[in-house]
Amino acid sequence: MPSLELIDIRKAFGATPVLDGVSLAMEAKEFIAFLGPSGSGKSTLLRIIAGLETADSGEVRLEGERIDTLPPGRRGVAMVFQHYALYPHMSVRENMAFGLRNAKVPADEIARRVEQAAKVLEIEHQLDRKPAQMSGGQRQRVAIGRAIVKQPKLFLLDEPLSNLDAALRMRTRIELAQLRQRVDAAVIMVTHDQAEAMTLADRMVVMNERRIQQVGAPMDVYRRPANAFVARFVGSPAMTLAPATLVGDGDYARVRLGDGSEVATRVPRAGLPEGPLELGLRPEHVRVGDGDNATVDLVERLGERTLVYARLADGRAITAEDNGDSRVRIGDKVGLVIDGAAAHLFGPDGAGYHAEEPRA
Amino acid sequence: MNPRARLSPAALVAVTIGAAIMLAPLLWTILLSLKANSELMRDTASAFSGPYTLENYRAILVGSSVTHWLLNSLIVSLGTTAGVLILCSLAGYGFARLDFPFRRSLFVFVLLGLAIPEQAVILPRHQLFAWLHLHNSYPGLILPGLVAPFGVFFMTQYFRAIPVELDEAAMLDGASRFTLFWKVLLPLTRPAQATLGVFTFLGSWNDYWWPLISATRSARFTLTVGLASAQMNYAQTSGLGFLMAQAVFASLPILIVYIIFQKQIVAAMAGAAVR
Amino acid sequence: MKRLRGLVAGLVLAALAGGCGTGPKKTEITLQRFFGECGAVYGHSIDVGAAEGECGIVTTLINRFQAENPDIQVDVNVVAWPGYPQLTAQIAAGDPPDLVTMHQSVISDYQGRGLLEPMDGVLGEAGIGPEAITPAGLRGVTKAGHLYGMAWDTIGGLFHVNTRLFAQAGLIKDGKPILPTSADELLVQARQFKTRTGKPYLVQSEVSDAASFVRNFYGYVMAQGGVLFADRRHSRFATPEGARVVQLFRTIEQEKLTTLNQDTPAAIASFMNGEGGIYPTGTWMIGAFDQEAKTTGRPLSGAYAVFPYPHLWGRDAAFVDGHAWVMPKRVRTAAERAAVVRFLKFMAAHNFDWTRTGHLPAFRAVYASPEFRALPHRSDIAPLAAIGVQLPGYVQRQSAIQGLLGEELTSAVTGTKPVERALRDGERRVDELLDQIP
Amino acid sequence: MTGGRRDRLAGFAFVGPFLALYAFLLIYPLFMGIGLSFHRADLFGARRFVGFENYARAFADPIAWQALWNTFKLTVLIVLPLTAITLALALALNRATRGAAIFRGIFFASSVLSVTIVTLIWRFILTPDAGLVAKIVTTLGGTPPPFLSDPNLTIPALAITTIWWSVGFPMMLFLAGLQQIPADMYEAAALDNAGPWTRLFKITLPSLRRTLILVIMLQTAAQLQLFGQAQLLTAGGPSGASRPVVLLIFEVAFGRWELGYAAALAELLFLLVLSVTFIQYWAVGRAAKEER
Repeated sequence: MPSLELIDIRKAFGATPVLDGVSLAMEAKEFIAFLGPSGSGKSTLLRIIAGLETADSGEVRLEGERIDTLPPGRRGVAMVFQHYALYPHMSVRENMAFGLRNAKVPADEIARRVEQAAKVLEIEHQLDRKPAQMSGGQRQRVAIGRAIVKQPKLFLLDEPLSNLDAALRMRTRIELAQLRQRVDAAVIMVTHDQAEAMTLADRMVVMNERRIQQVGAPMDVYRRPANAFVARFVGSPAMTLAPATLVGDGDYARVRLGDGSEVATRVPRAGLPEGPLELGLRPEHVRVGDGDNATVDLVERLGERTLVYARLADGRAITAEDNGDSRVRIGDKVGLVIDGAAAHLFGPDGAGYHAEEPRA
Repeated sequence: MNPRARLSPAALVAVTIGAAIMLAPLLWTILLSLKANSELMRDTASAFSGPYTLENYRAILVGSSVTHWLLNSLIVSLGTTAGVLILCSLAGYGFARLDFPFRRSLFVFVLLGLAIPEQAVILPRHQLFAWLHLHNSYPGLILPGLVAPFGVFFMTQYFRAIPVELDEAAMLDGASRFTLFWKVLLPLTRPAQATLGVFTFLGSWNDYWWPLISATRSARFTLTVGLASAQMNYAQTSGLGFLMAQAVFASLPILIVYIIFQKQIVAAMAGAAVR
Repeated sequence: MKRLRGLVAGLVLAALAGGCGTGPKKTEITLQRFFGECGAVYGHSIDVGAAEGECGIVTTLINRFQAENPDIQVDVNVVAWPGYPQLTAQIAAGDPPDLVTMHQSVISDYQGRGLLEPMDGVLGEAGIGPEAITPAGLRGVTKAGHLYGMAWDTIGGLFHVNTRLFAQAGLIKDGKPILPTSADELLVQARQFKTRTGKPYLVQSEVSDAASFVRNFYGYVMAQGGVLFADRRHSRFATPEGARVVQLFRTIEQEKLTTLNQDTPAAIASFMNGEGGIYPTGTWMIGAFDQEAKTTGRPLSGAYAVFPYPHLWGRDAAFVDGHAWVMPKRVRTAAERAAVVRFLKFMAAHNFDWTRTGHLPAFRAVYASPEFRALPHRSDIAPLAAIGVQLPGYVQRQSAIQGLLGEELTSAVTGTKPVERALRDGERRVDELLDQIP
Repeated sequence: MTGGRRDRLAGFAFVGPFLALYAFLLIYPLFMGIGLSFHRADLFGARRFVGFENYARAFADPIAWQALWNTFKLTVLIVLPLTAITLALALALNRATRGAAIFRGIFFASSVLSVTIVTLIWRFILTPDAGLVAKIVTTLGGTPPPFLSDPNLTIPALAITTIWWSVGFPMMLFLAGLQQIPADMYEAAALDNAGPWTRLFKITLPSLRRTLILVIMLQTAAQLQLFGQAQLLTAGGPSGASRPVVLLIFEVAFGRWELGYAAALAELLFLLVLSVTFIQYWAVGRAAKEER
């Protein structure tokens, strides 16, 4: 049985549409990340699932039952808020028990669930503290604990890591990954951080401009972005996109860039649309070599590899990768070597065309 | 102006003199209250030296209405405070969090009330309460104090400052509108309640104009009205020492409350100021 | 918050319990009076004979009535003198007391607006006929042919004299103080008094006490045959008669022949402490001053005498007024009415006790009684009843007029306004007020 | 927010009780009062429409003008010293020491007393025969000033009493304002070698400007409505020399029974207070804009 189903969800705030017919089906126990820039509608979608917003039209179903007509507390979902939204005047224990009390769960059952969740989250010694007496990370765990005790069918995580410092974020990411193994429920996480989404999610839902742009497993999305937006948004540093014109003929497309250089791709020529194209290159497919076709603007040394932000002769910015021990310096002239076999092409409408997968 | 620095000697002297001016009248009043009336009749300077007596205080307990007025004042002030806190919290929550037709216009309508002074309504209200037979009653004394547009404004602002995420968390926790208001948001407004409560209580405790014309029977006199009548009757009463003893007796409860809760009251006042 | 709620609930319950605590069969009547609050001294006393002063006597009288009539619950409402704004507020609120003390001069204000009950009936039931009441008292309470109050006394201004200081000033003849017979003489004697004793001739309460200036003004203008109110809408203060009176008091003030800046308590204390020769104030102080004079070791010991205002112009005349018990219009049950009747009967029967304050009785029988005649100084002040004059009955809002005119007279006497202008302003303000009466 | 229709009902349920009382006990009487002011009316129900007569009377009434002038004098004599004193107190007592806390407690204490008690206390400070001032002055060989009966002294007497009574709250407002000035501004000023006076005039006072306006306007609105002190301490005397407008309204209504005229006077005072309120909003708004 599918877990969550969204059927043609539409929503507008006044005259401003925010969701234009969003549909989605989740597998049981699936972890899905809604990824998108702010204003893409991902948070609104999450809030519609939670019942904090009402969709103008469409249906929300959870394990077959229609829930969009139910009040938030009866939908069988639990949410971890971006700023945790812990009740400041209640102790940790009361925070976790509050929802269960409202649901008239017997007191001993409440106690059992709270203790258990606290143990899992390693906050059993802080149960009688007030949120204000805890660190950010601890509060985050309380917020998660509050969701766990409800034993929901679906967890909703709203930017769960955005309020943590870098170190804590890494740790919590791991904990979230472990957590999802333990809970018997599906999870939706909203994030604008593609790395988080790629690390945690079974599938990513990339959203932009009120619509779902692409749904797929992280690496599928990374390798075969459905359009220019997804290509740019997923992956860090972002894919370089450069205007390109189709030249010559053959089974695979060959394009010329602004500086006159040509790239032979493995994108089948058949099916490519008329009109201007863009060539998409991930940094790992542009290597620094000898030559002088580009000027280096910035060098980012990451240790195991080096990112080189350079400029072609026509001024077009392009991101390339070099070895960790690269000696390239700002202002150097370098020769960039493009791996045309890994290049993507994007049509005038932004649609992506990808290199033929090598058949197994 | 380093808050941690000590006062300069000149400033210390000035502040000390100021404090003396604040305290001297109170001490003088206490001294007068401890003197026999006949002695004061001849010269009040006799208060500077003994013999002192508690006779005037004994007289209060025996045959003065002050205790009764004190009770009336307490009933009226506590009733007003409780009413204002309830009404303003409800309305503040409603305006801050709920969506209903004409919400904005109604809020502006309430804000207009901030500019209406008591003088503009007190005479017609006296007529209105006469028709309703509300004079000389506790409701008659409490009701006008419940109309506190400032309280609604203040509570609305305070509710607005609470993150909406908390409401949402509570809704997901299955809380009803009322549970959300009562168990989650209202406890968070305690500082605001304290501020508004202190203001309302003091305002009601010290109100004079309205009880003067509404509570015209001594059974319903509040302290202010009762002591005003005692003061104006002074020429014909049991004497200055007794009068002052009444004043001290009547001030004691609120002064004691003030001294005990000084920190909270000051914090509450400051709470209003920061807004 | 919880504790607060508990407290409020407790208090409300306590209040309700207190309100309902009285037995079910008692008839409740509310009396409203001025004369001061002295529960601390006389709160539970019913010994009328032992009480002193207006406040003490009226308190013990009411206590006694209460004790003798256990089936009646008397709620006493003590208001600050004169209590009219409060009474007005009560009537406007539709909740006036059953019985109220009122100056006879003020009765027409309320009677004219239909706010008082005619009392011929209740007085008849109490066995009090018009023939029992003194002419002055009858004049004071009769409006439009009906009795609108039970007259209780006649009050007026008196010269309370410190004879020891008078002797020091050389103003004693045949053991009696020499009082002036004209305005000029008054000034001469006052200057002499001041020179010899170093103290002011007069003790006056000038602060927050417009009434005393107005009493002096009314009395001496009427003594000269002046008309104060031409008709119900027009006052006449700015007359040569009026100016003469005010000028005299202005001169006294200017030459500091009087104590200055005293309110009533200060003036009383001043006179008792022997700081001035004459305290012109009402009948109500006789009891207290006499008591002081009888106590040894006091500045006033054995040195007190009292007289009606001296004749300064025209004929002998003194502005007099009186207190009365009136019944504001309201719904009363037969039992309440009966209780009122009993109260009035009791008060009438105890009119003598009341006259111990210094007031003249309102009942002829008391006048004639030997016990009244035996009271100190009563023969000295007896002429007051004969020479007493009152304002015409058509003058309404006398209480308010007294306030307005008093302000102007104070201005004139203290010199903030020329006499003429003050009187004209007073006339204008009073006429404006009279014009507003429906 | 969610819930649509349910919210609607809930909304009215929450704001309804207050709004009902508000409309019935404030707005309705407000219009009733305006209506009354156009009538010749007494307290006992007599009503006759007279148009603007009561207003015309008010403008021609020297007593009303006197009361207005008194009110103005009282307001100025109270608000200006009160503001200066409380500002100075706040500057002096804005310290974390225990002594400062005690002083703050002392200066605030009088605020909890009721007007009746304050006037009772001050009557026996100021009255020239029995008052504390009189006793001290007499001991020093002087003549006590007749605070409660000299037309030149009654208004100052009321002002002194009111200031003594009112120092607490404005002081608190200033203290709260001072707390909000960021400490780094002073640190920066110290690095710029600014002396204490420079810091006071260039940092503290400009930062307190909104509080200053707030205090002045709140106090002005309050003192324009001064009533109890004048009624109890001087009875408006001598001869109205210390009678403020509200006392006049009280006397006209309950002493002279001229309800219509009293209502007209009340409306005029209302307009005055209203204009002060609007000036306050305007001034605070402007100050806020300039701060930005």
